[in-house]
Amino acid sequence: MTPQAALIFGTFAVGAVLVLIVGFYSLLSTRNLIRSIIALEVLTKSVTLLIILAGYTTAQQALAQSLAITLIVIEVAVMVVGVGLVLRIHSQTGSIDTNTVENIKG
Amino acid sequence: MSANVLDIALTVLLVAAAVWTVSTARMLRSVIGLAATSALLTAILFRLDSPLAAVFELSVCAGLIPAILVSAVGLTARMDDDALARRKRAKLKVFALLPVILAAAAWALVRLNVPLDFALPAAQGPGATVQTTLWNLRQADLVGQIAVLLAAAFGVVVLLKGKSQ
Amino acid sequence: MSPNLLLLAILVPAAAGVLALLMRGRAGAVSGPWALLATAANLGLGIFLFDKQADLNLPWAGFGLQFVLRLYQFSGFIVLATACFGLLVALYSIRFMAGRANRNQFYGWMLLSLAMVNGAVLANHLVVLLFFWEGLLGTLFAMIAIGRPGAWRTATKAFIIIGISDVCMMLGMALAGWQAHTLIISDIHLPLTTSVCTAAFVLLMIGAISKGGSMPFHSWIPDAAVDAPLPFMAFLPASLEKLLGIYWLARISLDLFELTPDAWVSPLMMIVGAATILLAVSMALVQKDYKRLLAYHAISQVGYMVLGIGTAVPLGIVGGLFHMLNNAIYKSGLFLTGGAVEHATGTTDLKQLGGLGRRMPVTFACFFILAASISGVPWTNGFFSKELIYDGALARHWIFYAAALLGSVLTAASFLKLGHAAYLGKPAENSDVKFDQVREAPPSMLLPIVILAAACLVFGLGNALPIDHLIAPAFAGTHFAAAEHGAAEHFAGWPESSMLVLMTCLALAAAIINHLLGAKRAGSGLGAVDHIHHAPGLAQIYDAAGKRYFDPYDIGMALAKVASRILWLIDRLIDGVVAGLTSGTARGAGYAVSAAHTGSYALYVVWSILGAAAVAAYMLMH
Amino acid sequence: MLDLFILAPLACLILINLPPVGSRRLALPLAMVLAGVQAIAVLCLPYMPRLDGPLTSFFNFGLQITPLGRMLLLAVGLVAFVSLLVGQASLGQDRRLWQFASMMLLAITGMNGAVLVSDLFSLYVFMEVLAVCSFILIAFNRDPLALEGAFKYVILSAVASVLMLGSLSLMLLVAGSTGFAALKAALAAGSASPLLKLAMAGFVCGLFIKGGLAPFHAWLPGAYSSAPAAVSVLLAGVGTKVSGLYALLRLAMDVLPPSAALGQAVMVVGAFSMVVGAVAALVQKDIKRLLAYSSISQMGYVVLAAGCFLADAGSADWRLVAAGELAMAGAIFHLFNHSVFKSLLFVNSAAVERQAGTTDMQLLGGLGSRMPVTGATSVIAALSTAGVPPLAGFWSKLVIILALWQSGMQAYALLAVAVSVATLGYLLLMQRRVFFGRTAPNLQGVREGSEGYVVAELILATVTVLVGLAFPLLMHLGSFLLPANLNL
Repeated sequence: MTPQAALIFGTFAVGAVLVLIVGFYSLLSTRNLIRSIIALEVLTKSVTLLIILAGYTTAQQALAQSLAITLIVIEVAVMVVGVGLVLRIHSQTGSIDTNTVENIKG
Repeated sequence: MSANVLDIALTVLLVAAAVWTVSTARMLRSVIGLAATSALLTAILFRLDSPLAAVFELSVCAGLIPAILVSAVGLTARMDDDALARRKRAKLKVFALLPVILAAAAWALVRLNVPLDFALPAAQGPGATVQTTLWNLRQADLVGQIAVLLAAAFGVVVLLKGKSQ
Repeated sequence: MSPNLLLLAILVPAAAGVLALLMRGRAGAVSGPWALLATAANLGLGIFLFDKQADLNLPWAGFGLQFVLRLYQFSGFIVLATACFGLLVALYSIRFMAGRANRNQFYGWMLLSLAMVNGAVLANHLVVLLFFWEGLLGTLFAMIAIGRPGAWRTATKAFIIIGISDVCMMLGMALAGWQAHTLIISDIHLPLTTSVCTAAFVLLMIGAISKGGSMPFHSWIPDAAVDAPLPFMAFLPASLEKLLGIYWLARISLDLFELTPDAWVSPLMMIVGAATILLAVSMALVQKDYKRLLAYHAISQVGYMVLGIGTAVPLGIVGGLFHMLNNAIYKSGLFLTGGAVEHATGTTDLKQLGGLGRRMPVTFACFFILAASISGVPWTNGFFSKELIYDGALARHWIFYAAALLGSVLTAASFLKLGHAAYLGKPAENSDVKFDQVREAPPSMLLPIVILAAACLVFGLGNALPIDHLIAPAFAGTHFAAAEHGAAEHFAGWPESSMLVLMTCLALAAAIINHLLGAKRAGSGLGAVDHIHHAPGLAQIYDAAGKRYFDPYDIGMALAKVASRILWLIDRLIDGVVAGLTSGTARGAGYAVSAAHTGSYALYVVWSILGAAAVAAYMLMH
Repeated sequence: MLDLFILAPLACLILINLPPVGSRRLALPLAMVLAGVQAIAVLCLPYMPRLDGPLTSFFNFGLQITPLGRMLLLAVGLVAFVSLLVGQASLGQDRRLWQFASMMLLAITGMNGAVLVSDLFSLYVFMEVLAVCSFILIAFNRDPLALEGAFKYVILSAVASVLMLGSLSLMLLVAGSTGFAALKAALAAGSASPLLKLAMAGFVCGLFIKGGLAPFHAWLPGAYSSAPAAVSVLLAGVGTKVSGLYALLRLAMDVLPPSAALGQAVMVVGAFSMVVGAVAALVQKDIKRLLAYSSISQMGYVVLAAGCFLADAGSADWRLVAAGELAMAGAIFHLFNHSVFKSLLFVNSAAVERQAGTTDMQLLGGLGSRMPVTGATSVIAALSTAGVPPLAGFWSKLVIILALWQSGMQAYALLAVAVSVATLGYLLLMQRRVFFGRTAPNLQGVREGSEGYVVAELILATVTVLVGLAFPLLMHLGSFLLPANLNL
């Protein structure tokens, strides 16, 4: 790896890791179910960046981009189902507080 | 060097947008923050010579997903603010820890002398474009995409259509 | 003879058993005769295989496992013996089980047990042995579970207790196989000098004696006696499992390991044996139920066998093996008399019985012979085997002899009590039993009892027959036979030491006197001692005695009762600690783990991240 | 040919949704036929002279079939069939059945795809297809607990995806490709690099979450116990096995370099799951939840064996290598056995739930006489789970324990034996509470479940008994059961 490439890689890798931390923090601390879905989105951003970065660094943008596109499609599907679940939970309990999903225990 | 300043600026903005997304009290702002994060990611993807992924990210993640989320927030509107918002306010401070984490990690990497350099694999030929790659090499992924989208469509029908029991 | 015929000994009863299991509903009526037919075929096979030699070796299941069977004198003998008992019990059960809803299951499991026992006896590979051994555990479980409605609990108890000892056995096999570099049983010859070998021996011994029903792995037997169908007791704990357990004990002592008097496991076995004799018999003494009393004797008698083999001298070992055979005969016979009584009166509670001797003369006569045999009355088979064991024990230390002799006294006393209470005297008052309607058991039930009682006399009077033809060949070829005692005739015939015979007679006399005295004090005491009774000063005392304040028998009984009670408590304590401690800890941990699942997904994410971090850190550090 | 495993369910899905042909009534039978045909087709696969057909020239999925894959495809066909049977018996109206059949077809697509692909990213894609279907299926009845269970699965599954994709990008950096073959070479060459170690650890941990291994497991009991009966059967039988365990075994054999450290880490997780699952199962009051924890415990065995394989594979001593391969064979076999007997137990619980109206063991009792087939098959399944001879579960556990012992990991072997005893304990406890003892007065009128349940139970019980009895035979047909590179 050339120093220039290493610098670019390092910068964005650090960014991706920070976004990852932010996403996990939000996932763990939020009390709003929709926000937990948003946290998952943030986590996915980080991962997308990492994959594209890997492709860029190894000069394989074609491969990395096709992976990223598939990843985005899956992300949408998961998010739609997640939001669907949250809406259903809301229509049944009238709440989207995380304590509405703490009934299965033991 | 100016290129690197741009890189760093984009990175910082990306992180800042993510922080704002997760720390703002209002759900609508949070969704907008997510869209902004996506837009910044798009810019970074362009910077990393990945225009197709960038366009995709922009249209789907900065367009479609926030639209869905906004409608979801709208449907659950009464829930978002007051009570939950008050709990959130203090949390912005936590993100001051991010630079500390960064510094600690850098120190650890240097201190432990972790070798980060590695041999890169040979690049593919210049002929490989996203379209050919996706169509010729990653057909299985395409089928998977179709299946997952179908599943999501059915999921909406199963989960949301009709009244709850 | 083709070695493949050995497979028949397993496949015939197994197939017959599976068929019997399928005879549900009305077809169940056929299951009895079917079982009789199958056990008869099995006996035919047993006779055919007896005194032959064969080795069967089939590839099995890959990775070097082989299905190896070996027929030689000893295993042939055990197969023959179990086949005999199988036939007798099947014959007996036809009447006893008639009309019961799950009789086809009883026969099915019984035949499967026979198949398992044949397999285990013939197995010449540790894994094959384990396979059949565990299979027997399954059929045992099933046979108890089809008993009374609450039998499930007992079945589970038996399953757990035996399961634990089987785990020990599994470990023992692993150790032995590791030390010997082979799992072929006939190729294993280990000296008992290293600690690993000794540990392997002890573990295997635990498996063997627990199959035999020795203490401390016995506590399911008395419960099973009450809960399970009665022929089961005659069949599994009294005969099949004893034969198998002691067979295996003999195999590990004689073949797999070279048990010598120097090895410390020898006194260990003798202590286990002596303790089993004494503890079990003193519990038997206070039982008020025909079947429970017999069940405790079933435990106590194992003590003699373990003691005999544990002596590690030829006399004792031959005695132990002979006693194994004898015990199977008289103990299953005794259980069958219990079944006959239950069949006739509907109960086995001694408080409700009495005076059955006149109504059931044949049963009583057989009981008399069988009880004499278990008590070691001269000229019965039990006498000869016990004398051999005494002789062996005395060769090691007099204390073991004393314990065994004391055990005999108590055995005799308890059988006098049992016989007296059930067959003699007057019918009990306030009994639910309609004594005028009590009839002798039907011929198909009597026949097995008579055969077994006759066998007691035949094997006693002609003890050379079993010793020379059944026991001694098994003994040949081991390190003992090579050493000093080549000739088997040495063991047969009247005991050499008249001192031992004298002591035995004295012991029996003591039991009889004790009984007579006790019965007298307990009974009316009318007539004979009136003048003393009414003597001044003594009257009050006798009055008190009349109220049984200091009746020696009752005091003795009370003391024995207390002792038994304490022993029983200790017994239960062990039970509780073994069962309670482990299950308690597991439960506690279970509740803790369960409580940790609070339902908060954030917590679950944290667990996952921490887990991933731990794995990653471990990877990075190595 | 192999493409059909992915394309046929999709084609069926389109067929049952076409307006003219799409009679909704035919949806479920069609899906059942498809699952049945799959099970039979897999059995025929080894005897096919060539696997490429006209479709292969048109499509280019890069599919590969391994013996492990065959095993899983068979399990998928079998369990999906049974799950559809149970679904038909429990879901009622046509519309629901049609939706259920559609989701099942998509789930089958996802599972078959995940089993057949030979590319790490495609594996992820199909796992995600299955996961999305699972979310929806769990919440299929839209009752609150099911929604909760599904939502937690969404979150934990997303965390797993992040771990896996993050690791994948690191691997991509080094290998330049996501194909198994290229990855294997690159990982072997750079196995000392901390980045790659991190990548391997991350990916494996993602699979642990998907497969429900302790301490990554906590979503699983909720998902299994709150899902509709038919879905529990599918999820417990093959769902999480394909997405987590299959991937782990496949990677261990075809991608990951032999590594003592990774092997040890995997074994610790496996042993931990074994113990935690068994211990937690001891105190459960709900049948389905007990079975879920039992699943965690049983998967611990598989992972333990896989770890043993990884740890031994790099050894210079050929005996250790052979022991590791034996462990892998045991893991594969146990995975299959577990699919069969655990789905059987879930079918039993479904029948009990349907007939008695509850799965709470405190309210049940004495159902054995009322529901003889359910009771009897449940005993068979429980004994097989606990590893009682001669049922299927005994053999697979025996192989695993033997392999551990031969690898010199006696402590793990003993632990496995001990957990086996605990397994027997809690399953017998369950049997006693549900099927034995006195029938509660309110359960007097309970009858055996409808044909759907009975047929499903009999099929699975027959398989578990036959596999147990014919085990020696199966071992000799090694080419079907075991990977060719494992020579025993």
